[in-house]
Formats: sequence, C-alpha cells, structure tokens
Amino acid sequence: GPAVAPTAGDATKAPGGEAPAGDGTVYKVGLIVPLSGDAKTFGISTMNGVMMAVEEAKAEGFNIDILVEDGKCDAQEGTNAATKLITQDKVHYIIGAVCSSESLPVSVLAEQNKVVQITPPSTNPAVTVNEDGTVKQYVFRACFLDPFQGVVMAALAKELGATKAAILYDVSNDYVKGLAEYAKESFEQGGGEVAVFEAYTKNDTDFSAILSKVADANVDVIFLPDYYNKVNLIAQQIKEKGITATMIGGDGWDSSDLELDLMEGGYFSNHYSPQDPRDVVQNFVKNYQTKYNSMPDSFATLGYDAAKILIQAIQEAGTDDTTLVAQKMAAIQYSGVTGDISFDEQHNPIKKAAIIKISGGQTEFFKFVAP
Amino acid sequence: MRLTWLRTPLRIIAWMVYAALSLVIVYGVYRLIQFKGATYFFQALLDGLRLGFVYALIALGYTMVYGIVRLINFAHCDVFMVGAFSSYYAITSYGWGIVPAIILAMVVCIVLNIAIERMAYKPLRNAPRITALISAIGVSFFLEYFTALRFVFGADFLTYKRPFDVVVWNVLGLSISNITVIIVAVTLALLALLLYIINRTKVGKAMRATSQDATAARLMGIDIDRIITLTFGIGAALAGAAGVLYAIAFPQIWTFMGIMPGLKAFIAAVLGGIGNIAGAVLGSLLMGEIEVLTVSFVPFGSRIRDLVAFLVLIIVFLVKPTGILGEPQVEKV
Amino acid sequence: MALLDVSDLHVAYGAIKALQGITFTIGEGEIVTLIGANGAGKSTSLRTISGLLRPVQGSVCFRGVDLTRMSVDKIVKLGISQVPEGRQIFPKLTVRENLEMGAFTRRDRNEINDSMERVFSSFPRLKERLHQLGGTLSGGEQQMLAIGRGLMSRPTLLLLDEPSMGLAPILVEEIFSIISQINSEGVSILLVEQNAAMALSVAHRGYVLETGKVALQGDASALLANPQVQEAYLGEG
Amino acid sequence: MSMPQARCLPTWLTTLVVAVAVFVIVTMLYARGIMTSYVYNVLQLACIAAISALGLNLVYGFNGQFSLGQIGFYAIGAYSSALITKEFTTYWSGAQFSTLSWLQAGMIGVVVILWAANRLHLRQLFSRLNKALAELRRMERTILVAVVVVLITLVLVAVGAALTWVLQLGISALLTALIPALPAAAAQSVLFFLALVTSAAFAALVAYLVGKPLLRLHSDYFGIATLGFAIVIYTILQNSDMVIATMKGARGMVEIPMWTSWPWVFGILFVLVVVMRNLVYSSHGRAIISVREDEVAARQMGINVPNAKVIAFAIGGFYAGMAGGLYAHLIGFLHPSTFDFVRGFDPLIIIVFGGLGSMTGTLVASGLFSLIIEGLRVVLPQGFEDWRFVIYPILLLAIILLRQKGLLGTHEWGWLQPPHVLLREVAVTGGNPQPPEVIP
Amino acid sequence: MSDQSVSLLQIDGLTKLFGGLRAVSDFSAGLPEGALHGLIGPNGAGKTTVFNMITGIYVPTEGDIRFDGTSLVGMEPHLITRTGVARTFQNIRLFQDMSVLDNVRVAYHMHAGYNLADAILHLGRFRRQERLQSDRAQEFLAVFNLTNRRDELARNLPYGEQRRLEIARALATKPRLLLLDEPAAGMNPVETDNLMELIHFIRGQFKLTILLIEHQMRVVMGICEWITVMDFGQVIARGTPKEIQSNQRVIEAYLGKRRVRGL
Ligand SMILES: Nc1ncnc2c1ncn2[C@@H]1O[C@H](COP(=O)(O)OP(=O)(O)OP(=O)(O)O)[C@@H](O)[C@H]1O
Ligand SMILES: Nc1ncnc2c1ncn2[C@@H]1O[C@H](COP(=O)(O)OP(=O)(O)OP(=O)(O)O)[C@@H](O)[C@H]1O
Ligand SMILES: [Mg+2]
Ligand SMILES: [Mg+2]
Repeated sequence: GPAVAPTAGDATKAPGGEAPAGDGTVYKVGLIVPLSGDAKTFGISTMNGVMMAVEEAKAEGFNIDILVEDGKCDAQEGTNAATKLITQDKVHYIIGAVCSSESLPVSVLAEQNKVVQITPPSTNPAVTVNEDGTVKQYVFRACFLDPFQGVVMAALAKELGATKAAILYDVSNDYVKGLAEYAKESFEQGGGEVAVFEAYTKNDTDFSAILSKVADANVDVIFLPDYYNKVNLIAQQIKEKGITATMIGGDGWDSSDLELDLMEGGYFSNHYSPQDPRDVVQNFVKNYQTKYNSMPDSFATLGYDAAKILIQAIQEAGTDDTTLVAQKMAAIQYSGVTGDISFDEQHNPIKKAAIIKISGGQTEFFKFVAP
Repeated sequence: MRLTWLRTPLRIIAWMVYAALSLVIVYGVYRLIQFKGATYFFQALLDGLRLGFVYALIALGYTMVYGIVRLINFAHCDVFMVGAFSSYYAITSYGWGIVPAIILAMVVCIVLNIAIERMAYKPLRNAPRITALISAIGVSFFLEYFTALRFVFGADFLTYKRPFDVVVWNVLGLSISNITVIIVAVTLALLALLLYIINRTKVGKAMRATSQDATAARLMGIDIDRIITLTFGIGAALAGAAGVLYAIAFPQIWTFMGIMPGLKAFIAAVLGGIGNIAGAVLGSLLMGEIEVLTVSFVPFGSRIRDLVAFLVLIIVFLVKPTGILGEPQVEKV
Repeated sequence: MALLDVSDLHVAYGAIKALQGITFTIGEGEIVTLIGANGAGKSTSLRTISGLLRPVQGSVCFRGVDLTRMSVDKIVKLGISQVPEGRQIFPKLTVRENLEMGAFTRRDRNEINDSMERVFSSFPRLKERLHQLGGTLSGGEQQMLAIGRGLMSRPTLLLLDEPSMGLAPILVEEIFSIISQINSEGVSILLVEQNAAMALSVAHRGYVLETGKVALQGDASALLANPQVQEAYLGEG
Repeated sequence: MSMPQARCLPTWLTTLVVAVAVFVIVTMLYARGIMTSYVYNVLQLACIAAISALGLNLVYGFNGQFSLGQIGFYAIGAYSSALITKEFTTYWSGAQFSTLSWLQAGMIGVVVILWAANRLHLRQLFSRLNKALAELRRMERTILVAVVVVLITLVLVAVGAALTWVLQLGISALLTALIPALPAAAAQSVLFFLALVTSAAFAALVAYLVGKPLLRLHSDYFGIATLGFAIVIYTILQNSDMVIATMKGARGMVEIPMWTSWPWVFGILFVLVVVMRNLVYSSHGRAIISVREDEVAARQMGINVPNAKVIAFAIGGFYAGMAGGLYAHLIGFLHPSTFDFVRGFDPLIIIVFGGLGSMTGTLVASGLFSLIIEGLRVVLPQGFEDWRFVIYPILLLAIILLRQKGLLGTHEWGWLQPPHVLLREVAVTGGNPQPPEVIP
Repeated sequence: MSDQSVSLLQIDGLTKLFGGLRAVSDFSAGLPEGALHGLIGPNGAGKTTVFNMITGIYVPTEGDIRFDGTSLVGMEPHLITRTGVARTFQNIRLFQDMSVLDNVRVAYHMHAGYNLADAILHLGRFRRQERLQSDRAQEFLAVFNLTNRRDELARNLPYGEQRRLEIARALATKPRLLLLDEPAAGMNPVETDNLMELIHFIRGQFKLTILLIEHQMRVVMGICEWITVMDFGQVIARGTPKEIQSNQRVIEAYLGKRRVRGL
C-alpha cells in the first residue's frame, strides 16, 4: 500500500529546542534529498531514515540540528542547496544527496569547504574519488559500489546454474547502468553468455520490443538492476510476454512497494535482511514501521545508517572540527542495520550483502555474501 | 551541343541504379524478417501498432484542443494523470469495474479541465497566444508538483490494479492481449466520433469557425465561450479515457507519468499535422512503429529511440512543412 | 417606437475615446446611413450595437430591449446581423460552409436552402466557387461572401460596414440595388459607407459623424444637398 | 514614445552608472563577506539565465520564431567549453589544445564550405545545366545533375577537410607556443575566454546549420522541430561516453575547472547586452523585427527573410552557448538531466514573463525568476521544501494573468530605449509643393 | 502598347493555375518607362495575381516577366525588390508594431550601407549611414504628410494614413516601378482626390513608372494614361480612359450600364 510519508516538519522538532548537552556544541547537519520532481519518493524515504537516526541521537542527548534542503535530483539545485547550507546556514556536515547528479557537485563543495559529506545511496565512484585517483578527504558513502553488487548478482546467477542471461538497464541512470555493466562483465568472466544487453531510458514505459528480444533469446536469468518502480513495470510485461526466466536485481528492489507476486522466484541483493535477528535490525524495522507505517526500503535503511555513521564519527571526535571528524569517520568501526561497516581507502563501505529470495509472495533471507 | 549519344549509356546506368536500389530495398526487408524470424518481425510491427494506438489516444485530445483554440495545452498530460489516479482510487478503494472507472475519470477530468480553462486561459483570450502557452506550462507544473504532495496523491509509484485479467491470445505465433484489442477499439471509436462531431454536426462547424475567426464567429450568433468550454470538455474526456487505458496498458502511476507520453503524443500529433484528427492517429502510429522498430532492429536502438523518432519528425517536416496530413499554409496576398 | 434607439453612446478603446456621445435612431423598414471620415467612429458604432464592444456610457435599445449588457450571440438571435468591415470570412471553410455559418441561429433546413438560393441569385459568382476555401477568394468575392453570409440569418436589422469596398463598379451598383431590395422586403438597414453619394442615394436618412460625435443629421436628400457635406464627403466642393 | 526632452544626463551615462554600481556593490559585498557565496552564486546563475534568455528574446521576441531549442544550444556551449578547459587542465586527450584547435579549425572549414557553396550560386548553376541538357529526358538529366552534385559536394568537403586539417595544425602549434608562455593566471583567463567564445560560436554554427532548413517551418511547427532538436541533443549527451569518454554520458562530466566568477559573468552579460542593443537598433535589427511583423511585406521591402531569420537564430544560439559555457564552469559538473526539455521552458518563461521583445524585461525577469525559485528556498519553513514548486507556478500564473503582456510589455529602460531620432527640417529636393493636406 | 519603343516592364503569355483554376491566362502587357497605367477588371479577374507574380510571391505557371531586360521569373522576392520593383498590398500589410519611422527605415535596409559589425561596434560608418537613413526616411514622411506621426505605432494610425504610409514605405526601397493595389479602397471621395494628387506628385518627384489596380473609376479615369482591362485572367480591352469607358465589353463585364455616380 502507499506509504504515508511524513513531511520533514513532523520529523524535525524545532531546532535548538533541547538544552545543549555536554560542552554545549550544537552540531549543524544539512540534509539534501530530492523533495520535488520524480525522485521525490526516494528522497522522502532517505529523509525518513535519516530523521529516525537523528531523533534517536537526540533522545540520547546528542545535540544535533538538522536542516533539510531540496536538491530536486539536479546538479544546479543540488549546488544551490549545498552552497546555501554551507555558507548561509553554516552547517559542518551534509548527509546526501540521493542522485549522483546532485551528490557530485555537492561533494566538490564539501571538499572545498571542509564539510563532511556522507551520501546514503549514491554509487557513482566519482563522488568520493577524484579523477586522478586521490580521495576526497571529507566525502563518504554508505552504500556499496556497483562493482561489488554487480559481482554478487552475477555470482548468484551462476550459483543458480544460469548460463544465458539478459540484462536490461536504464542508460540515463548511472546506478543502474553501473550495476548492469559490472554484472555483465562478471557473468561473462564466469563463462556465462549475456545474450541480451539492452538499454532503455528513464521515461520508457513500453518494453515490448526489448522483451521480444529476451523471449527470442530464451535466457535463464534476467538481470533487472533498476529500482522497484521500474522493475514492477518491466516484470508485468515480462509476465505478459510469457517469459519465465528468473529475475535478479539489486538493492533498488528493496521496497514494500515491490510487487512480490510478479517477481516470484526472483532474487535480489540487499544491504540487510529484515529477518536478521540482530537487535539493531529488529529495532530499526519495528521503530520504522510504527513511525512511518511501512517497511523501510533501501533508501531509508541507508539514510539511517549514513546518519548513524556521521553521528558516531562526531561523537568519537568529540569536537566540531570537521577534519578530525573526517579522520574518525575514515577509521570508523560501525555496526548498524546494514552490517558491520568500515571504510576502505576510497571511502567506500566494506560490508556484506544479503541475498533475498522471493517465494510464496514473501521475501526471505537467502544468504550473506562478503566482498 | 549534341548530347544525344549520351542517351543510351545514361539510360543503362539509370536502370542499373534503379535495379540496385530495388535489390537493396528488397534485401533489406528480407534481412529484417530473417533477422530473428518472421514472428519476431511481425510481433515488432504489432507492438509498434499497440504503442502507436496508445499515443493516438492521448494525441487526439491534444490535437482537438489545438485545432480549435490554437493552444498547445501542456496541462493536458497532467489532466491525463489525474484521470489515471481517480480511476485508480475508484478501482482499488471501491472495487469499481472498468467502465464506471473510465466514466469517473472522464467526469473528473472534464471538471478539472473546465476549471483550468476558466481560471488560466479564459482571462488570456485577448492576450498574445504565447501568454496562454506559458499559462498552460504553469498549470502543468502546478498539477504535477501539487498532486505530488503527501495529502494529495503523494510521490510514490503506485501499481495500478487492473480491474480485469489480462488474456493473451496466440495468433499465428503472435501474441495479442485483450488490452491491445481494447485500446485499438476505443481509439478507433473515439476517432470516428470526433470526426463525426467536427465535420458533421453544427457544434463541430461552430468549433471550426471559432478557431478561424472568433469575432466573426460571434457575429454569426455562436456563443464562443460555450464552444471553447465544450472543446476543453471534450479534450478532457479524451484525456480521462486515455489516462485509464494507459494505466491499464502500463500499470504504474505517479504524478509525473504524463510528461513523456504527453510529449510523445503531442509530437506525434504534430507529425500527423496538428489540428487534424486523422493526422493525430496516423502520426501516432508512425511514431509507435518507428520507436519499436528502432529498438528491435537498429544497433543500440533502445538507447536512441527518441533520437530516431525526432530525426524522422524533422525529416518529415522538411518534406512536408505542416506534417503528414496537415493542410499547407495558404496565405492569400 | 423606433426599431433601434442609440442614445448618448460613449465608447473607448483604452484611453482612446472613439465615441463621445452619439445618438441616433433607426425606424422599422428604414435604411439609415452613417457617413464620416476615417476614424470618425462609424465601425465602432456598429460594433457596439452588435455587442462586440461595451459602451462606457449610454444605451442601445432594440425594440425597447437594452442591448448593452447582452452577449453577441443573444443579439444575433434577436435579429441583428453585422457584415463586418474587412470581410472576416472564415478562411478555411468553403464558401458553402461560410454561408451555413451565417444561418447558425436557424434550424429549418429547407428555409436555409431557400436563403442560400437567394444569395446565389444575387451573387452567382459564389455559386461557381461553392467548394473553394474562403481564404483563397479574391477581395471582391470575399466581400460578396460576407454580405451573403450576413443575409443568411434573415435579420430584422442588417448592419453593413462598407459593403462596397473593393468591389468592381458593376457590383457596387448591384450591391446597392440589393440593399434596396432587401430593404423593400422589410429588413431595416444601417449602412456605413465611404461612398457617401451612393449611400445617401439609397438611404432614407443619414447621420454625419465627426470624431465620435454626430455633426449633422437629416433626410438623405437634404444631406446630399448640404454644401458642407458636399465639400467634405462628396468631393464636389 | 518619448518626446525629445531636455535631459540632464544622456541615457547611456545613467545606464552605465547603474551597471557599474551593481557590479561594484556585489563585488564589495562579497569581498566583505556580507554576501554569502550562496547569494553570489545565485546572482551568477541569474545572469547566466539572462544571457540565454536574451538570445531567445532575439529569436522569438524580435524575430517572431517560436523556438523551444534554446536548451540544446546551451548544452552544446556547456559541454564543448568544458571539454576545452578540462583538456587544458587534465590533458584528458593526451594533448592540451586539441579540442580547441579542432573546433576552431573545423568551424572555419565549415564556414569556408558554406561560403564557397554560396559563391558558386548553385541554383543558377543547376538551372543552367538543366537548360544545357534540355534535349535529354528528365531521367537522364537527373543522373547527370546528381553526378555534378556529388562531385561538387565531394570537392567542397575535401577542400574543407584539408583546410581544417592544415588550420588545426597551425592553430594548435600557435596555442601551444603562446598560452603556456603566459603567466598562469593570464593563461587561464585567455583560455577560458577562448573556450567560451569558441563554444558559443560552435553553438551558433550549429544553430545556423539547423536553422537553415528548419526556419522554413511556420510558428508551432518550428517550435516542435526545435524541441525535437533539443531532445536529439539530450539523447546524444546521454550516450556521449560511447564517443568521448570524458563526457561520461549519464554519469556526468566531472571536474570541470570552476573558473566562472562574478566579473566574468557580469562582464559578458554587459557586453552581450550592449551588442544586442546595438543590433536591435540598427537597420539589421529592424529587418529582423519586420520579419516578425509580416514576412510577406518584409520580403517585398527587399529583406532577405530566410537570411534574417537564420542570422537571428544563430545569434540566439551564440548567446545560449555562451550562457552554457559560463554555467559549466560555475557548477563544475555537467549532467544530461540539466538539459532536459522541461528546463528548456525556462528561457521562454523568462522572456514572456518580462515582456516579449523587451531587453529590459528579460533582464528584470531573469532576476525575478531566480529570486522566486531560490527565494522560496529561503523563505519557506523547514518541512515545506516540497511546496517550492507548487508556489512557483502559482506566482507565475498570477503575474501572467495580471500582466498579460509581461512585466514590462515592450517598454525599455534607459539606454536600452530606442535611440532618439533627430527631428530634421527637411526640404524636399526639387522644390515641388507639398501635397495637400488630407482630411484628418 | 507593346509596340511602344522600350518597355520597362514586359509581360508575355503569363499564366497562373491554382489547382484547376486559371486565375491568369496568357496575359501580356508592356509598360514604358515613366508611364502611369491602370489595371482594372471585375473581382477575381486576376489582377492581384499578376502583381503577385511580378513581385515573386507566386511563381508563374507559364510565361515570362522582364523588367528592364532581366527576367523576374523564379527570382526571390527580395531580389526583385532590389532590381527596382515595389508594391503596396490590397489588404494593408504594415509592420503593425513598429513605429511609422521604422516602417520606412525597414524599407531602406537594402541601402543601409553598413554591415552587422559596424552596427554592433557603432563604427563611424554606422553613425553616418544611420543619420542619412533617418533623414531620408523623414523626407519620405514629410512628402506623405506623416511627419507628426513619426513615432506612432503603425497600428494606431487611421486607415487613410496607413495607406499613405504603405506607399511611403514602398518608395523608400527606391523603386523604378511602383505597383499600387487598390490604394483608394476605403477612402472617401475627398480623400481619394488627395491621393490622386499625391500619386501624380510622386511620379514626377521620384521618376516612377506606376501600375495601378483600382475599382474607383474617378481614380483610374482621372489619372491613368492607359488602361488594361482583365476578365477571367485574360485581357479583354486596352486603351485610353476614354476608349475604355465606351468599350461595350468593358461596360458589360465591369463598369455596368448605369454610370456610377461620383465618378
Ligand atoms: N482596436 C482599436 N484599438 C484602438 N483604437 C481603435 C481601435 N479600433 C478603432 N480605434 C480608434 O477608434 C477611432 C474610431 O475608429 P472606427 O474604426 O470606428 O472608425 P471608422 O469611422 O469606422 O473609420 P474607417 O472609415 O477608417 O473605417 C479611431 O480613432 C481609431 O483609431
Ligand atoms: N492562393 C490562391 N489559391 C487559390 N486560388 C486563388 C489564390 N489566389 C487567388 N486565387 C483565385 O484567383 C482568382 C484571381 O484572384 P485575384 O486576387 O488576382 O483577383 P483580383 O483581380 O485581384 O480581384 P479583386 O479585384 O477582387 O481583388 C480568384 O478567383 C481567386 O479566388
Ligand atoms: Mg470603419
Ligand atoms: Mg485584388
């Protein structure tokens, strides 16, 4: 059912309302997510996750002041949002953004202004790494990179005994494109054949021509590395074409809006499994459900962990000195919903992927894959 | 200059060129069919046809309004979206059937569109045409962003529950679903109805007269406000029906769903000759076929389907500046 | 009671005051002509009567009914039909469809066909061009079409704005005789003309407008004889 | 229209004073830290929007050609200038000036081909050829003519290509010798300037080539064709990584040197406003405007209408290209989604908002446009971020409905007003009597 | 009259088909330098179409038009204007939203004498030529008594002044041949008389050859030296005003039996 998403207003208590704790420093954090435009729903999920973490921290007496800005999934808007947060509101930390096209210009500004940035879901390597291979000191991400997930997906397909695959991806979305390319490479290296490797664009709704090719190629698996909304639409048409191959996806599938009966028998890699018995996971899922009345999706989960990582790094540093916080974050040992995380030298998280299987209209935990 | 000796060799060359060209064409078609088999080829044609009819359904509404008030009604695609959403709520929340859902969508769209006309276009009737266009863009933005608010439709991508089951028939190896049949039937029926209204009824003639010279039309005793309202009403009804059928064909709805099909359909209408009802359908079918055939047969086709579609549009314009069925622009000097 | 009573009419286009209080009447069965130089306000008067313009002040009464708040289509239905200046025919309708539009307010097919035949007998050229698009007609043909279209609604009062403009002399003659003929069938006519001599020769009465005001009025023959009129509008001074 | 009045100050002086004041105030406020980078950035974006909108105003406002393709030229300017400067700083192609020199040489090559084709008077050539071959049948004639066409084309292309190649070598050698010899800051400025001008000229050339055939189309058809062009560009950008890896396609082109600054933006805007104003109030400008008013009459007045249209369109493309170049170096990152067709409405909204055919209106409206969108960000309380784009169209509608001809209609301010024409005592040569007064 | 020594404008066998309609059919005429000729005929006879073919708006289906020895057939309208042919339109076509002065200056564009760069950089040549151009334009306005309307928008002029402005604008292209399409339409007799004087005046002043279409006989008979009458696209009579007035065929097809009053 439709998630009832709260507005930011519900989640943000009046800043500065609480008495400053400890040394009295208020940590100002900016949050940039798309709150208008067609990526809004992803932005809201991310924000929900972040806000949950922030409130938990506040309840523990951590003095944090969060300011939300709309990045509209757009470079210019993202830049404006970031310059406003940094120069006008004087935040020292930014969580966000969601789309790589927002996160990239923000990361440049963050680096210039020594503002610590952690993006929950942007997978574009250039967010944390400069073209010359040097790392952006102040920029981190909470999600795993495309190569890892691509490899995981390909390995899973192999494990299922597939030899012939189709990969459908969105050229206009670099996350999807990245996953598709790495999955292809990895699957072919493992001796498989990618019979159909076809692109579509963000706004396509009719996939009949591509799917004719898929049907014609008689594949064992179809990789659909897109987000749940697109996958729902494609899966529907896959079914109508009478194609029965197993569908495999990435963390973009993780959503309560995924149409499970269409994906029956499919698998996807995810950051965590709701069935994971650890407290942190169970509490997160339970609290999220009570607060927002829906299951958390991957955006919410990553948003939650990103905020938690930031807060932990600040607490470890114990000051508002962003250089120190960035150093602490680079060396962090964080244990959260999406597993035990530390950062590699390129500020990408090292963590396990959970494989989720869809059967009987339910998701169930299949196994963990470590990098 | 005596050039007659050139005749025979030139003629031979000409025939050779013709023969070569014909061979290339025949071979090309043969290769297309052979590429993945005849079934694949004809299935592609069929899929293109279906997509074309979906575009046609939307294009009819655009071209209708454009033909009468010369306004590119950018808000049309958002009215279309509202139609899809209202039927969604009727079907999922109240379990309505397809027919009442379509009727509801049409009614909602008519009310909405007439309200828009009253508020955003009517005050601009004597202003430059572009002002109304900007107003339409404003309305379009408003509808998209307003309905995306939490307490309206929200920003989620909703899966549209079809009120009936999909049946896929297999005819000679080609799969045809009942959805395709419904879309084709509804589009053709609406086309016939519109053609009848515009060309045969008094109201239709009044519409055409209004579009050509509003002042003169008033002097004939035509209440042009009523005619324009009616035009927007019909346009909205078409948008409503199209919204529901589109959502049934591609069962997912969100508040920005209208933009791309709207743009494609509008361009298809222009391709066919804007303001021309039959042209809208023809242009749409062409557009659908181009897209699907490009994806099916051109290398990297799925990446460049829009590019190919628009290149074809531009080429058609260069050959026929007013679209396929558009009347040539005559100006008596 | 006169058929049409115009009293103290003021009309403005934004800041430009086109009419500054004109008063005139048209009796049942009369031909009345308005003459005056360019920009005197003749067309403005006609447009106000037919409801295209709203007066700032003053009234227009048709058989005692005030027209100034009425919409154009209602006024047409009352039996007032205007042949506008500059023809304004529908360029992309055929000649036939243009004529049919003229009969928009009428229902009876047979009567409409009768009227159309009458128009054709006045303007045989239109019959030859029946399926041509209005926009491609020559200037004079368009003028014929405009008049024919105006007659199609069987008006009680016909407002003619420069019907002879751009017509061949033979047709000018023709048009004026048609005007007399229509009038003899009981249609009242308000005629605006540059060709004052001809207009006054068919009209019963006339008004001379000067910059939005009535400068002179009287019987047509009296105006024709008036030396002021002769000098200013007949070119015989 | 303004009557001759005794002014204390000439209009150019007041206008210059205002421009200098704006420049100095912004510079000061920023330097003193009173103005944040945020406001400073938004001001630059507003100026960039103004440049692009000014170009469209020439095309639509003055020339009357409804174009939705401005965003395409903006994209061309942005990406090509970014490629040039990025190559300078990172040697992505292994050289430092090859993009710049190839672009320049290529443009000269194309212009030479066009010029030569024009000088050959091809149409006359073919009609003469046709006449000479009159005794042959149509089919046979067609073949001969086709052969001639192909030959001429081949020769022209060959000449153009050869020229381009030679020129490229020369230009590249010249640039390599000169620019690195300059002090670093100067080298950077010179290169930035070259990049902006070259890419804007490139956008203009593309506009010329696209406009030449398309400008035959009437009003809305032209609008849709240009929209098609913009979408073609957008699709090409999405797949650009297949050809030039640095452009990165949908991943977004990163690490473009961020060289744009307020003096650059304001200076270029200032120069371009002066150019536009001088153009509009010249005989060429009047020719362009007359095409908007009545094409048939304009032709009969001896105006080469297709030419007037394509010149206006190319200049419009130049402005868009310039704006795109400045944008690329302001944000430092380019993504195809920035050049989406919905964004293409922005300059159109701005010019209608300000008043079609009013340069002052365009400038004011660009400022207001940015002020509304970014102002809402500042004004709206936390929790109402998603209301920004709900309120913006409402404001837009309100203003459009209240001021149907735009904020300024066709009015201009200060030096942008039509220059005053001296009233002359004219004696009609020949001393003939004046014709008699016609009744008023 | 084609036998007259040198024709400035020579039309031979001109034919124009619109679909099946023969708007002009085998029309021939010659116009000597300095002549003032009238072209009359019933509505729809094809007079305007002849003008449109001379000025390049329509391409003739058949036939040839020679102006001062060069063929105008297939030439672009603006080039035709450059060879020295100017016209006015039956339905006034002014540049409505431009000032009266600018309307005339547009016509002067081809004699502007400076290029884009001069204009943008405001070089000396621009200033000189612009001054010259404005002066010339104002001279035209003075001739047509429009000086006090100089800065008005064309659309705000009364009808009669619009007609005069259109002629002024045509003259600004410095034509040798002027084509006037019903210049007196919509004018009252007094205004018409003034127009006639004006036409006479400009003919002498600017050394023009004039071809005139008009339905008001007081104009045609009053100022034309020679008249060509068309009907159904063909020439049915030629002659002096006197001859035409008494030509039986012309009376039947065009003038009408009863003489029009006010002639
Ligand atoms: N649409 C308009 N906008 C502004 N002013 C107008 C408009 N129409 C007419 N006028 C002005 O109103 C006045 C009266 O115009 P009107 O058209 O009634 O004159 P007329 O007597 O019909 O002249 P004509 O003989 O030229 O047709 C004139 O000064 C004219 O300039
Ligand atoms: N573009 C066109 N398409 C079709 N028919 C046309 C076109 N232009 C003119 N005609 C026809 O050609 C004929 C001659 O028209 P033209 O305008 O030359 O007449 P005219 O002699 O100028 O008449 P008038 O005195 O009424 O202006 C008319 O019957 C007209 O309908
Ligand atoms: Mg009038
Ligand atoms: Mg004519």
